[in-house]
Amino acid sequence: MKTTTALATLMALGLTTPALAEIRIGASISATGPAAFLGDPQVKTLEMLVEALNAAGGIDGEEVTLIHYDDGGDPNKARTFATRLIEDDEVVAIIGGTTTGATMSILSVAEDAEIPFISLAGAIEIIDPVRPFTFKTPHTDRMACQKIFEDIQARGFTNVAMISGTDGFGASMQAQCKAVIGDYGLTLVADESYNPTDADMTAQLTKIRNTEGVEALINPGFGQGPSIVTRNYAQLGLEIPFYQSHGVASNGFIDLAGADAAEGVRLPGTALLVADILPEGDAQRDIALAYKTAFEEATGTPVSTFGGYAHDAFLILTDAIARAGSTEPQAIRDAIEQTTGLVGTTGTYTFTPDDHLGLDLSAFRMLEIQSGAWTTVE
Amino acid sequence: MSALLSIEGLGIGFGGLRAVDDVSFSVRAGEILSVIGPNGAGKTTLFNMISGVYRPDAGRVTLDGQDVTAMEPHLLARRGLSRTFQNLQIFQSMSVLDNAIAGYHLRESGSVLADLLALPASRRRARDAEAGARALLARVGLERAAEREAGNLSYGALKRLEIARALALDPKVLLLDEPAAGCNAVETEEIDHLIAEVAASGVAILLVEHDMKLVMRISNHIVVLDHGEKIAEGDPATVSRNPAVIAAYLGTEEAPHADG
Amino acid sequence: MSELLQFLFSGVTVGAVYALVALGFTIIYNASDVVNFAQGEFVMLGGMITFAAHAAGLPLPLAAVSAIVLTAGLGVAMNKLAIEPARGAPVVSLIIITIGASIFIQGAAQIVFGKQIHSFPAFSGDAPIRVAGATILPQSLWVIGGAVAVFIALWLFFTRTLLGRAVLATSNNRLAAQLVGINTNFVMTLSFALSAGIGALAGVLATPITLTAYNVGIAFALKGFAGAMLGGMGNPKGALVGGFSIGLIEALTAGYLSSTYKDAAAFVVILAVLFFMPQGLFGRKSTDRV
Amino acid sequence: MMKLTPKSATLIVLVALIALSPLLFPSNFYYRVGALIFVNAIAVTGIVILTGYAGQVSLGHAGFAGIGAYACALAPVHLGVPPALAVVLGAVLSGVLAYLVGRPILRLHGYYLGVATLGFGILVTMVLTNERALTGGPDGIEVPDLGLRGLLGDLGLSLSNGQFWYFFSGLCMLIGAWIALNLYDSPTGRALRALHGSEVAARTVGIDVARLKLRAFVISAVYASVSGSLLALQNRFVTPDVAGFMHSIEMVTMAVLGGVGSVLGAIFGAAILTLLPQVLTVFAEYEQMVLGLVMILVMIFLREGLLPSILKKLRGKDE
Repeated sequence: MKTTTALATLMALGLTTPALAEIRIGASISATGPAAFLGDPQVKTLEMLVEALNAAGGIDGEEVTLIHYDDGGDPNKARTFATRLIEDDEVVAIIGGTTTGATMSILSVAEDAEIPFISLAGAIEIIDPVRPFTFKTPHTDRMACQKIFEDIQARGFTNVAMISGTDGFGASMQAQCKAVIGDYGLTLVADESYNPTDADMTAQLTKIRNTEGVEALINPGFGQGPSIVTRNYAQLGLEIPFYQSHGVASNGFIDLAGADAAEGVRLPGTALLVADILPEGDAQRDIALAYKTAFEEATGTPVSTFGGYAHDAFLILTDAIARAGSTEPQAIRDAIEQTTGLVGTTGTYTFTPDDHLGLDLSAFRMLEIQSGAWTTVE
Repeated sequence: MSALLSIEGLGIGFGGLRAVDDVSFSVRAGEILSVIGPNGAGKTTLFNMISGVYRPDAGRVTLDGQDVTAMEPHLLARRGLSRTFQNLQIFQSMSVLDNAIAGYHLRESGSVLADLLALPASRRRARDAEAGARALLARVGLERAAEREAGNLSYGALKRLEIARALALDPKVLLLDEPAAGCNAVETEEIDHLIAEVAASGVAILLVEHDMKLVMRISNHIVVLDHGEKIAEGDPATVSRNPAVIAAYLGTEEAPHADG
Repeated sequence: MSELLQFLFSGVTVGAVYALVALGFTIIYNASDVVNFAQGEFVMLGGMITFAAHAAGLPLPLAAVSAIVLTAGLGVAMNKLAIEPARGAPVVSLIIITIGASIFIQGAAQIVFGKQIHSFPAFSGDAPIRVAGATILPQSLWVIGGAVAVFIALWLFFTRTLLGRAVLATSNNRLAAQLVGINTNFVMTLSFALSAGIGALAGVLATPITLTAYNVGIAFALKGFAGAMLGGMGNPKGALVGGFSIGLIEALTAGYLSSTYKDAAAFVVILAVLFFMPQGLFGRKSTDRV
Repeated sequence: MMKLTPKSATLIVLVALIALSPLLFPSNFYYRVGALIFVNAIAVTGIVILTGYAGQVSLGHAGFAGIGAYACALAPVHLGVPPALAVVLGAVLSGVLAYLVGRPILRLHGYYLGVATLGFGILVTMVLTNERALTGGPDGIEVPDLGLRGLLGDLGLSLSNGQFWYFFSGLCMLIGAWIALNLYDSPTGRALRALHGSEVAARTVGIDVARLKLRAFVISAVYASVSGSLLALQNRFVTPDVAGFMHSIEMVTMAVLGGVGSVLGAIFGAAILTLLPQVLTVFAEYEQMVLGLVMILVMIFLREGLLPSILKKLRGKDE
């Protein structure tokens, strides 16, 4: 018995008791672990936005409190933290799941408890089939494939090679690309992979180089892998058109891969990366610039697409709470589903009962690296 | 009566050094054969080869008429060969009783499933082994220490515990490696009686011991090793008069006299 | 032909990194029978500190030297604070202690350096060197040269110097070493400093190729550990051969069989070697003394 | 008063903890934490048998947890077996695999055994990660409902999801503990502890060391597998992380931290290390540093593990 009491006391230490008259929003994000590269800017973005919102008077005068946990990308931890957010912290909505695995775990807890949940992960399975309380902000990786294939098709190529990371991001996108490649009349002639921690991919790229008729190369992945692939691509003197994924969409990528090696690399990205060169009339220009400036000022690190997903999730959620005029989970959910034409950094969101992603391909922009900077391809 | 255990031309080398070379002898049921020699003569190495711990690179070991050279120790145990160790090999963190029961392993082990589910069959086997082990502990004078953790016992007591554990196998051949080392005079005498008693029950005993009083008193036959080779053998009286033996011992300032 | 050569280049580049990590394992193991799973963190620190110092304005060579010195100091601290107090603990406990140290260093690194991926310029530029249709980066030559140089230095140290023999003697029998007048505490301190320094050197040399982040250590540790065990723990020759072998197996498997299962190939080879040689390729054969 | 054997004492303590703890739960969240503790404790009990009894180290036991977990995800879909049977299927598969893998590698000692088991775990993780068509790849796969909660509901015993898994996992842990305690005092258990103490001596009393190590390896693999199965069924979702190196290390750490020599100690370790991340959230970004520090300090200052050291201190005070 003594042990139990001791344990309860111990636990109480880690659990702050909820104060009332505030809007409690929960988050479970991979601040550490293999997906920390994605999760880190997401946590920082949410903290920054909550502070700004409260400084501006909160939502209808009510303070917003953010309770966030680090799930390390582990679905088991994610489920535990989701349960804790709902049962113990009594949040009205959850943002998070940096990875698809973590998202799938949170999703079932949120659906059971009927708490609105906005995921930051890519896989199409999250919103297909549509589940009543689950939404997501990033494009699906299938859309990234489609965007790339459209571009390859437009340039008149047919034979495509892929080199993918074996992490969740790379493997999922690889599978989605294979699923839709036929729709564009393209052929996958080489399909290689690498581990996220690998240091040299010249072996795989040599195989691709020696494959008959390869006309374009796609590299689904995130983290240091794509930077190394890009350097090795340059080392081997490959000259075929090279596509990266939205997984590397940040200025950090150009620095790590080296401007020379990255020259001419294309990828489907968001307005965020090209905020400063967007034309005046672009709907996303203001919000993208505002977020980019604020984030880079607050953290001293370059803005990334992944932080942008968290930015948009927070935007959608607070917008819905304000419109619902209530903190009832059901009311918030209904309000999210009615979101129309909400401009975010990733795209312009319009949710419907059949569409819990709310973005289409037009939100993706084909970007190209030229002289160490992002430009848009028209 | 034919030999229970015999070795022929047994030898082993470690990196060019012949630790034991071409040693032969045999021992009959009920006989006590002692192997003596100065430190480093290869006595323990010889024991290790006979009991299957080391694999000899020459020669043969025959147990009960069958070739058992380089056979795994646990298989030799099944055939009735049991031993103790010069440097104690006690199951330190187990109780004294459990150490002794471990000697009953061959008779007490049965279906694992029965063990996992604590089926009556398993518990009965364990109970029988425990009864036998307690009797053995009494025989070596350790019955009062049964529940203590073995690691806490004195050196002499551990020596006796090892003998009890070896006897638990109900062996035909028993190899004792310095059973009296570290024991006081009273304990040594007890061990002396114990060995004689076990031999009298028909067990062939192979003994390595530095206490020459003990060796001279109880051995039927003595084999002398020096630098891995057999330099003499015979009954105690013959061996103690052998000039080669005396020379070997004088060389190391350790004579085969009663003051061991 | 050029294809095979390219695979070999890839293999030796990666293998050299593994070999450097494996050599780091060897020294500590030789002095204390401890396999230090935090070895990978030394590699991470070598890269990270160099990056941070370079970014702060230090010239690259100075940044690299400061990284090696600081990391060596950390190795000494780790020995004093975590390993020495646990002397005599069973293997499992030591594994947990060094993994605990690894987690601790990683946790500290993410606070000090952040979670971004970093790199710094290659020492001799990025222009690939062409050999018979294959290419290799100048930085790869730095890593390979580093691994070989460290190996030779260690080999000379262990066989030709009194101090090196003292380290080996300490590993064989600590008490006996003390009795003949070896200061075993100093030997331990020295070993951790050397091992951490070599780890950091690996990080300094490899980062322009592999990039670095706060969490890259564990992957280096696992591969280096595997390399050291394949070669036979405790033998510098084994560490060198083991590390290079794993790099080559991975590259050749990726090139000729399947890039998905290249890591699997490395571990299958390790399992196979250990099946026939339970002490690894060059490990000491041990005989039970009873 | 009858004198309690250590076995009954352990079981009574466990039953009391499982039954009474919910009285102190401030919210339903704690059922989830409790259930996780019990699931981890099952795997850790297997480590007690392998490491605590037999003295063998495995750095790849999560591989078996992965097999158990994915058996529950895949067997119902592909073979049409009910999830409960999938648990058994996974356990059998793990046992057979442990037998096949264990035969060659259990000859190895210390760190060599460590690297071999590590390799096994990595191979399992790799297959789970790369065979996307079957396993769902790194993003994981959904797991069907066990169906037992619904069945209990039909019988009039309605429990929340959290409560059901708390009591069900608790029951499974009790059975696991009971079996491990049976083993301890049995002939097989004694032989395992003997070979841990001295392999040479064990062999000379007739213990077939290779075979007994293999038995311990197989039994502990089955524990890990069942633990993985229960985790998957509870989470309704599983990723290859369950088989990963860090999970293997976590199992060993839980066992050693709590006290690998006794079932109760190891379960205590599972409880501490499961609770710790929940408590450490107050340290925010310092969480990892604190975790590492705890691991080091316990191993230095409480070498035998938390529970045995605490008990020794308490006993020391009594005397």
